[in-house]
Amino acid sequence: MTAEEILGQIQQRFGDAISAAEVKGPEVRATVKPEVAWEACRFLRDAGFEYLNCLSGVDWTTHLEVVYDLSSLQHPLKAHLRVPVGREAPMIRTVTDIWSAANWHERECYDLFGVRFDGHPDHRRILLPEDWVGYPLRKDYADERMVPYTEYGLEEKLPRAEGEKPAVKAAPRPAPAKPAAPSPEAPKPS
Amino acid sequence: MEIKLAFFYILAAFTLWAAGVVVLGKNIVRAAVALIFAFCGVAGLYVLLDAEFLAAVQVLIYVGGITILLLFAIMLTSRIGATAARVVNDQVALSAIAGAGLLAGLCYATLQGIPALTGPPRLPETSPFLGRALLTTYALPFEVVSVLLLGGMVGAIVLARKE
Amino acid sequence: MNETHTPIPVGTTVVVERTDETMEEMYVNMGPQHPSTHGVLRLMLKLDGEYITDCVPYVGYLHRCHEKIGENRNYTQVIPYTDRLDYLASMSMNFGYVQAVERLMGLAVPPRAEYMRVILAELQRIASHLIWLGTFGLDLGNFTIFIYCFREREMVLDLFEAVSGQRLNYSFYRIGGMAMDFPDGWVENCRGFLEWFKPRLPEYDALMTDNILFRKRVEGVGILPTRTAVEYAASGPVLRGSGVAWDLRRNDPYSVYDRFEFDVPAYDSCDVWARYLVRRQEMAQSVRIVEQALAQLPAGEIQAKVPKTIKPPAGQVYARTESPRGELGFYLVSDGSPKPYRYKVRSPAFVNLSALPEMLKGCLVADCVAVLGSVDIVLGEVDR
Amino acid sequence: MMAFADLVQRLYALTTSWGIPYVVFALVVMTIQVGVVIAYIAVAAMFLIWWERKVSAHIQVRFGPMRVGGWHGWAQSIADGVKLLLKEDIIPAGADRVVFVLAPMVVFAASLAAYVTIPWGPGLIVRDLNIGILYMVSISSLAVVGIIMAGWSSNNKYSVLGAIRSAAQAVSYEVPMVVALLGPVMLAGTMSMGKLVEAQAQGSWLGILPGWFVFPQLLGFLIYFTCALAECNRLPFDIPEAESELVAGFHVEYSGMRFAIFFLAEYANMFVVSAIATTLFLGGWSGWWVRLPGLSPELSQGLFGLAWFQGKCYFLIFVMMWLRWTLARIRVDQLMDFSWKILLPLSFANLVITGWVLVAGRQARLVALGILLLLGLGFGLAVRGRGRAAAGVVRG
Repeated sequence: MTAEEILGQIQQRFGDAISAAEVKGPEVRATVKPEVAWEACRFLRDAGFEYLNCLSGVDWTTHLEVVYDLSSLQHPLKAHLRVPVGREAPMIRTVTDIWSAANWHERECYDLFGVRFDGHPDHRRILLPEDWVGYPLRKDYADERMVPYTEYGLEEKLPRAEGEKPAVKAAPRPAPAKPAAPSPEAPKPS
Repeated sequence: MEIKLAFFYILAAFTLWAAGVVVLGKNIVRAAVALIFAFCGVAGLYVLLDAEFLAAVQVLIYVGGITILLLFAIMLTSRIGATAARVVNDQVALSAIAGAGLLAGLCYATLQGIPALTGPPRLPETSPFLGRALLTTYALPFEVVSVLLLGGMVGAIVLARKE
Repeated sequence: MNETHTPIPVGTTVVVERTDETMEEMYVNMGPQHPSTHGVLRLMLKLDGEYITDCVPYVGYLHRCHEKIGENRNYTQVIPYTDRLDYLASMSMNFGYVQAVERLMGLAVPPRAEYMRVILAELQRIASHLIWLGTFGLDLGNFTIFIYCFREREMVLDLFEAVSGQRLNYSFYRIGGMAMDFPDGWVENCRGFLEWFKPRLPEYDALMTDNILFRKRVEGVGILPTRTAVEYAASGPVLRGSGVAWDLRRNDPYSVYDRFEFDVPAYDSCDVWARYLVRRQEMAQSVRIVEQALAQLPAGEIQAKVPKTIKPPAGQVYARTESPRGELGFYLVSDGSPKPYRYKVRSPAFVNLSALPEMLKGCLVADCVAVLGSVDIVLGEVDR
Repeated sequence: MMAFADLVQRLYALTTSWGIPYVVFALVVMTIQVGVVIAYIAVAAMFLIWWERKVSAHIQVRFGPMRVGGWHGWAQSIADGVKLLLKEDIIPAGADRVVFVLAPMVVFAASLAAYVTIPWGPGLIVRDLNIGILYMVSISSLAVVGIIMAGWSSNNKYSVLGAIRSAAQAVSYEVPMVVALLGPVMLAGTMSMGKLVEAQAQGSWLGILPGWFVFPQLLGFLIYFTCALAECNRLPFDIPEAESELVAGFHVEYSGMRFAIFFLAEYANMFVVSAIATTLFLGGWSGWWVRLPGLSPELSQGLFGLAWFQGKCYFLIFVMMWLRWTLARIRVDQLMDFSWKILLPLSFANLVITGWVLVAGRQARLVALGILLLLGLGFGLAVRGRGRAAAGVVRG
């Protein structure tokens, strides 16, 4: 099976739900709507991608994105699946039942980006304390305890990329901006 | 001879004190530790009676084995060390009568000098005689006791393996 | 005072809960302050008598939001932070990161730099496995192997110090090359070390591999079946110890690894013993690779031409390398600015640790230390 | 008996002529004896601690203490002792004070009392009890009581776990140990330590080997030595204080002098078990000797005997150290399995075959001795057994 064939099968199977797709080297890249994300993952798993390398979140300021990097131990192909989700109350179906490896990755994504994973068996924060407020890897996250970073040299003169706002002003704020999403009640460990 | 007597009184007092702690102590672990001292005191009394073998076995079996197992059981039972043991229960009167009766019997026997309780002949080494006696004259009681112990062991295993 | 006396656990909690008449389940905390958790890791063990029925690892005690820091630095400034991920294999961490950035930029690295990278990364693998072997021996009560391993590791660190001036956090790899060339005589020293190191491996065998007490502790313990290992995306020695001969240096070659001849040791007994054997054999394979790389080491540049401010074109890449602990992945998103827009580390120890509950299920409590040791975690990398 | 007993008798005669009652004399003699024993234990334990550090260091290709005192850091133990003496004495707030304070004393008293029946040389023994070996075994079993007291009174979970493990271990290993010790006792027909050595001092095996009981009782010796390691909580049986699992086990809360007493008792105990092994299996003080110029034959033999005994004891202690720094720790359940399923049946086999040897005729005796020797060798080899990779290799 080649990358093109797999891409063709995905497009045929999910049609409109695929918003962008390409083949880059041995890698199949596709952007999928969150409604069919689980089915797409399931499909890819059955296509031989039994190994979930990485599950990460990205904050595009307009929306969040969950990124699945898949590979196989049988063939050299890779898959790169991107699923955009809304910034307000982001929710996506868990893939823990497809790859057990997703368990901790999804917890981390929830911890740092606030993406909720529906049906996750152990939906708690993982790296941060359970009573932490906010999701640090979101671009608008602010915390008075963050040390402002003074840039130097060339960087001062460079234009900032659009969408990249300084996370913290030079002077500490009087109060941290609380994120809109309420801190969800994490199930307590028994 | 006076030294022996002095040692006897010291040992007896020590044993009685330890036994008192065993019976009256509220903390069960302390009671068990005191039991060890009581056994050691009894072993000392055996030595005074020239029964060295018995003394050594007393320490080996009762102190090194049984009391250790007792302590073991206490520690494995969750938090039993924390609760104060009840020293007196409903049967206090009954047991007091039994104890007093035993004491009276022993006093009577000692004072009257029942033949069996007079001192044994002095032997240069007790253990060979003990061994011979156990395997000839007293072979049957010895075996009966072993069967009893075996029965106890089997019973303990049955109790422990409830499922 | 005595009435309330009870052995209250120090730093631990025990909850006894009766599920039914005959069975008592107990929760026991191991860590975060415990000599065998190799850092601050907390394991909540659910016990049925002496057997572990479930285990919940609590991580994050060392969390420092590494990825957030990375997004606030430019690409070059991130390199020293990668050192602090897996502080026992900083060279490998550097390697993974610079390789990801180069992939993002489409940058070709001069051959000499590639060989230097491979040599240093393989020496680092030896050093890292040595630390693992030593501490694993320590966990099982064998103190001598610890000292033996540290003796050899010291020599690797001396080599690293001669190259980079550092002994632990090297920051020696650069985007597009290396910071400096090998100093004079370094290659000979390195060969000398390899000659010295090769006869040491049978010494470790005599102390550990052939020791019946050690084998009784590790055989059949901490089983991670092949299927489960793949489901959990375990990598590195944990995956190879579960019978999958999967090594990125072989199966998805990067740098110049396709030019060397080496074996990928894998054992299918899926237990602690298999993981031990994999790491033990990998040290020998790393020696082979370094020897070949030293023989093939070309002359020439060690740094490709890169702009003073590195601004990779907008795009994203997931680049993976084989660190001593498994698949080290860097997911980088660039928006064309000098700083990574998103910088994510897929740390092997984090993923391998997530499979720990599977390995511990059904184990004896006393085996917990051995199983945890066999995963080879570094919490700087787990917690990021 | 000669020299030492003579001296006591003469002194007794002297003091009675002064009109001092026997009680006072006996007490003085006892005090002196105890003083000598304590002094010996202290010096020997300090030497052993230093020696263990040196042995471990050289096994691990390092030097160990090199500075204190100049020559190879010989004064290191003294410095450590002074430091421990001067340290603050801490009793944890939640501890049961009485038991906590009592525990190290019990442990130390147990190992101290065992020195009473050690035969240092011909006639050089504090009190040659009829039941000598039984006395030693029973007294050293008291140490576990102290360990349990320490573990429980510390009010620390690790201590309690260590104490529980220690108790289980001691009870399990005492059984095969005592049964293994019965072999030499049966051969010699006595339990007196002095007579056990004398029985080995005469005669020889096959005309060339010395008359030590280790040759017919190789299996018994190996079983005893294994159990002795467990009794002393030495690696590979140091589960009660396994630092990777229980931090330090029962003495985790002890510091300063109380800790030092535990430490002292551990090394004193090592010496005791080695002394038992030496006396029962390695012929005690017996060995080759010559008359030293200017000394009487008795004195020469005594000096040589002392040296032989010490040499054999310290050799066994060295083996214990050697094992400690070479082997890994075994698991709790393996420990129990090993004791009850392997050592106990073997020790019973040893006992039965030894009895057979004693009552059987010459032919059967040789057969039985052969079986014993084979069993012993087999046991030794099985423990040493070299491993081969059981896991199948998957080539990539």
